Amino acid sequence: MINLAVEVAGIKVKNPVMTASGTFGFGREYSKFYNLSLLGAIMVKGTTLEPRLGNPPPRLAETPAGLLNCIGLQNPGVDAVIKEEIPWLSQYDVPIIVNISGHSLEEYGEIALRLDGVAGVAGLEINISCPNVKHGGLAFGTEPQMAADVIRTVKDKSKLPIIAKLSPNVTDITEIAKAVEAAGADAISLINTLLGMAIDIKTRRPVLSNIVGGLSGPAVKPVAVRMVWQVARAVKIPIIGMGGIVSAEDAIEFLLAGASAVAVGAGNFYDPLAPLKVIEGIKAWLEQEKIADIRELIGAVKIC
Amino acid sequence: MINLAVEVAGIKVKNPVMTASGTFGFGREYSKFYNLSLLGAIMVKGTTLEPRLGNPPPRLAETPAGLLNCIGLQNPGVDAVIKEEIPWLSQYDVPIIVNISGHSLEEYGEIALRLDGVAGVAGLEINISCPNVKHGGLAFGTEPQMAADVIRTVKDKSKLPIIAKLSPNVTDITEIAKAVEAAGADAISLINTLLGMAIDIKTRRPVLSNIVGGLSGPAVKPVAVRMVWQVARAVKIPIIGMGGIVSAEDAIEFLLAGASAVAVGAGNFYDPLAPLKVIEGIKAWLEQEKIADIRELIGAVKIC
Amino acid sequence: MVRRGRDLLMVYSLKTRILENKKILPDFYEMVLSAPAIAAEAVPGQFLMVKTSPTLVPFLRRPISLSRINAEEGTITLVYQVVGSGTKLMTVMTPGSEIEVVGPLGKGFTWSVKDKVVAIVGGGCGIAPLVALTEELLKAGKEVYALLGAQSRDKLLSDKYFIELGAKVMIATDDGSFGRKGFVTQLLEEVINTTRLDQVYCCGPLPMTKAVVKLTKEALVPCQVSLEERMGCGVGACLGCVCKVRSEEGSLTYKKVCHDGPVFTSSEVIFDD
Amino acid sequence: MVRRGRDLLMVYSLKTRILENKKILPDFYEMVLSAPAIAAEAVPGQFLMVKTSPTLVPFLRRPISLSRINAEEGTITLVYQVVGSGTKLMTVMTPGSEIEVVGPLGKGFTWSVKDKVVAIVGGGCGIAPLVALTEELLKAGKEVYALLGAQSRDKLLSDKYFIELGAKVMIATDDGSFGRKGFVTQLLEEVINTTRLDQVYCCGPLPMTKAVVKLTKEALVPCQVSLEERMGCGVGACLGCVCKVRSEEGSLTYKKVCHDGPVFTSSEVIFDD
Ligand SMILES: Cc1cc2nc3c(=O)[nH]c(=O)nc-3n(C[C@H](O)[C@H](O)[C@H](O)COP(=O)(O)OP(=O)(O)OC[C@H]3O[C@@H](n4cnc5c(N)ncnc54)[C@H](O)[C@@H]3O)c2cc1C
Ligand SMILES: Cc1cc2nc3c(=O)[nH]c(=O)nc-3n(C[C@H](O)[C@H](O)[C@H](O)COP(=O)(O)OP(=O)(O)OC[C@H]3O[C@@H](n4cnc5c(N)ncnc54)[C@H](O)[C@@H]3O)c2cc1C
Ligand SMILES: Cc1cc2nc3c(=O)[nH]c(=O)nc-3n(C[C@H](O)[C@H](O)[C@H](O)COP(=O)(O)O)c2cc1C
Ligand SMILES: Cc1cc2nc3c(=O)[nH]c(=O)nc-3n(C[C@H](O)[C@H](O)[C@H](O)COP(=O)(O)O)c2cc1C
Ligand code: FES
Ligand code: FES
Repeated sequence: MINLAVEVAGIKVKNPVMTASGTFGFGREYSKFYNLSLLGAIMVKGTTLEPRLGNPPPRLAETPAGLLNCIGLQNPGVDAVIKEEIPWLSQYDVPIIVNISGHSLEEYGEIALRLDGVAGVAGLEINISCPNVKHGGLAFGTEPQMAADVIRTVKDKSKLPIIAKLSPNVTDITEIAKAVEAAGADAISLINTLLGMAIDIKTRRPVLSNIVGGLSGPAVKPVAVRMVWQVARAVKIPIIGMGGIVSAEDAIEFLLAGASAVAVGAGNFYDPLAPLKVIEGIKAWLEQEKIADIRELIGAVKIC
Repeated sequence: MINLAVEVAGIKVKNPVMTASGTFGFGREYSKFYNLSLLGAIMVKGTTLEPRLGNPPPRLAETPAGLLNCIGLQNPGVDAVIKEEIPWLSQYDVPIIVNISGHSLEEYGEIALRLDGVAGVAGLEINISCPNVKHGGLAFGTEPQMAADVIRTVKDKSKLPIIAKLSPNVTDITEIAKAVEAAGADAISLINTLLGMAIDIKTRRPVLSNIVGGLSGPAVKPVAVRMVWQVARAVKIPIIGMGGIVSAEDAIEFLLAGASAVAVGAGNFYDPLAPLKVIEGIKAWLEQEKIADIRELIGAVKIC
Repeated sequence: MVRRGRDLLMVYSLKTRILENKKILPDFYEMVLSAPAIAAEAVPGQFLMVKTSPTLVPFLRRPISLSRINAEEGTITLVYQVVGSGTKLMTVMTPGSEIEVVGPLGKGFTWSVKDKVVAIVGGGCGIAPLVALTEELLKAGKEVYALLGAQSRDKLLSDKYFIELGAKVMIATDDGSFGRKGFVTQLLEEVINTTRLDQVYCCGPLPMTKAVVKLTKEALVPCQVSLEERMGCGVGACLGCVCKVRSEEGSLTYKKVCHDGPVFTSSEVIFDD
Repeated sequence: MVRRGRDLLMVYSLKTRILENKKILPDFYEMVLSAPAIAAEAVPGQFLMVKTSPTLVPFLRRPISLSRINAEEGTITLVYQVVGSGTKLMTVMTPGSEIEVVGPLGKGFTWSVKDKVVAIVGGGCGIAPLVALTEELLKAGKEVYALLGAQSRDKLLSDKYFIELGAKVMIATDDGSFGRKGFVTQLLEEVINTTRLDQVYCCGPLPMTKAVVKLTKEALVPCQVSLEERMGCGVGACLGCVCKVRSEEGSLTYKKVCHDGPVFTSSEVIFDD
């Protein structure tokens, strides 16, 4: 019997394959394709204190092997998430990780407080990196001190495992990683999207309503793998790796680089069954390689 | 008659399409495909004071819509470049821009000095961003003060137009851009490669000998366009835009974002005739759009 | 095989066999797929997310409407216009090979037993989903005006088929190369002026849709419009494809074209100008 | 048309017509291209950079050797093993369609009038370029030992064709399913022990190449090896494909497999262990 189970930030998952925040809604849509209990964990859409409308369309632009988005954190607000989404999703046997964003430390704290003790919530992923919302994203995640403040604030308000989700748009990712570790983060998610832009040459306008947006998908995978590798050597807390995963091979690359678990984001759009295929592909690969425990792969890249 | 000519850093080019450093050698190889005089300018391989062997193979890894490289600045050294490469390349009617890299300020200064006044050299592109060489790259380009120091040093030693080539691996590209502008740079090239990594899951080793390498190609285009746009609004000096250009449409996107000229890098590998196709495609597009002067496009993205 | 979950499943992610893929007009192709499960459940106005390449480029699937749905034979027909890289790649796919699709997706057109006389208004590739709709409307015994528009004759879809079906076909082309010279909305205006319509169904370019919504609003005829927006997931998860609507309480909000649409009641949609 | 420059041009970037593309062994395909310009100039050991997709993925072209060069008919033949995404995409290309190639590239095999008896040693897909070489060697009147190796019988390339050509064919398979059980290097050892070879040509997996270089060095037989390295440009511009060599002055340096090779004199190459 091959062991696929891992533990991240104290959250036990039956396999290391999660779905990335913002790409999987609150699970309802993909429940029409497969049994969500098959997943390692679900990271739900970025949740804020108040309901948010997000940015006007167009919110998406396709790019080579990737896409730009400027959804702008459209969500029904934390109370509606607690009342309507978590209970529904709790019918599945799968840890729910709520991704949260705030305009201020107080907001982060308040959301964390409201989610603390909510049945079904296994952990909080703290988005300090969303590049879309002027006062809630970029600033927090690009400065170690600010990043640490956010983590300390939510740690204060919640007994849930706290996962800091880092922005890749920084000079030195290890600096931010060390800061959030010191501030008490139980795990680190990376990467969020790279800041990008596309221009429609016919209209001469930016394709996205917000001018710039977040780049994700296979295009960014090499940057994500590099950051996971760098951070894995800089901190002791576990890492959830993401950025361009569409196949089991991609996922294994992240595990070898040092991730304890992975998340499929834009890969869900490429193939709605991608997370399942990743899980099954990892299993098949472990069998083929005669590896009994997936944990043997974590950080097992050979550097000589 | 449509005007394709632009001026960048005082260098007059017959069209805005250059070839990016490190992807075009010293021109010899591609001279077997077409007349190099058709190009706007040629940025030759990164040149250092002493000859360099570069990193051991494997030096390349293909990634989705891109590639990683860790060539490590293999080059014959500035003296050989002056003696053997520049004279050969000077037979063509095309401005030669020499891309230079150093381990220290002194080295940058010394290379600039040796190239000053060399017949055929139209300008220097200062690589403060190459992520491959431990003591010559990353540090200079990721800190505004250091970046400015390099530019000031080469400005001191050379009367040639100085183009600062920036690294995209920074939190705020405009900060670096403003610093090199203040230090006297005549133009800015961006972007150099994004730091990335790939792991071969079969061998469990990094694909590249140097573990990490520089990501380029279409995958990075959205990041490059975004940075060109940001920098164009932050500085007054012209910008040479690059990162993933393979088609005329790509090039026009960079021009609209604010670049005065563009360079084709990895696109040369995708199609050895890519630079010519970009030039011809731009011309055809201008005709179709009834635009008489390419300079109308520079920075013409409409933001409302 | 991927194990299916506990919910009632109505969306499929499948490899389907291509039965036909042929050029029907200079810029348009028709692709017939063997997809019994989808054909059994789909309704007119719904669409598929189509994987156009075996590689990672294009990364996103393309939304293409179901132009015909043949539940008996287990086939569906897509009619697509070649506009960019994705649709171009579709043109070289050969009968016998497979194509990956997700669907049926979205909310389709609806009709009520009370409706007697209806009009469909289609422009460009927007005519495609109206074919399946017209088949159903005629089966349901409605009198159907089919008002079809295109830039020119060689871009006009399915006009003969609408006639065969028994719809009252009226045609307008921008350049006058076929039918009336002008816009399809002028045809609608005439029909509205002469006939009592119970429902109008509209699918086409945004300016056309806006004009149709304005006309039907003035004439107090209920109207359903099919909208387009750039899509990421196509299933309602990414919030990429929203359009502005008036919520029940009257406030402005966003709905997902892929999930709450693509067909909307014209009265709920808010168009920017 | 792109205007050509002043230099003597010997490298082409072309769209070529595919005449044939068929499976010849479970993992191997043979593709025949109409490419008169390339066929006219190419020599055995040279290769093409092949664009395997109409999209941006795979981004890099794939280096594939010229397996046969038919200057009279203006055709070239590629024999490729399906190992990854690029070669997989090549398998679905249909005769009649076009494929973009750059070539002929690199430095091929050489022979001298003085050579009488030579051996080619090929393993796996490394046998491919040795076909064209053997044709030329036989035309030039050499006695050719063709020592061919593969993992198993169903992975052995072109053995019959070498016999037809009139080479002295000897075969080894790792599993003994055909010819001698063992490595092709054992065959070479035997030939070296019984025959005076003037030149050995080697193309195959690295361990094989190393063993052949060792054997020929000990036996003082000149040897040419064709090397593989990951390629970016394929033309010598990117410095991506270097291999370690001893320079004339004896110091260690890098040469470009695509430009200074892929064929090297065995004595100049330095293998890491
Ligand atoms: C619900 C729905 C149903 C549709 N049904 C049909 C149909 O039956 N027949 C048909 O010919 N076309 C239909 N379209 C439009 C079709 O999806 C686009 O023409 C197609 O995506 C273009 O892809 P491309 O790669 O050829 O073009 P590109 O321009 O290369 O596409 C680039 C990106 O823009 C998006 N895009 C481009 N045009 C549109 C558009 N009009 N709407 C939404 N996204 C777009 C693409 O999906 C892609 O992400 C429909 C669109 C929607 C939203
Ligand atoms: C000079 C030369 C001549 C060759 N001639 C032939 C031939 O005639 N027949 C044949 O079957 N194969 C030949 N090869 C090997 C062939 O290039 C690779 O098998 C092919 O590139 C694999 O591409 P892929 O997309 O299928 O595999 P992938 O594994 O998906 O390729 C990923 C990347 O690795 C590179 N790569 C993978 N394997 C090799 C390899 N062995 N050598 C160099 N780069 C590699 C690819 O080019 C690509 O950049 C030759 C290689 C070289 C360098
Ligand atoms: C449409 C879309 C919406 C996203 N929304 C969020 C979000 O609300 N919160 C967040 O932390 N990350 C969000 N992300 C980032 C993803 O969770 C993930 O970090 C990123 O996309 C990289 O992974 P991928 O390449 O697999 O998509 C979003 C990404 C996409 C594509
Ligand atoms: C193989 C390779 C070698 C490169 N060498 C250099 C170099 O020597 N100096 C430099 O400034 N940039 C170098 N670059 C970066 C390119 O000049 C360019 O900035 C970058 O690749 C982005 O453009 P692209 O996506 O069009 O390739 C190199 C890039 C590649 C792919
Ligand atoms: S396309 Fe993702 S929500 Fe509609
Ligand atoms: S592949 Fe570029 S130098 Fe050889």
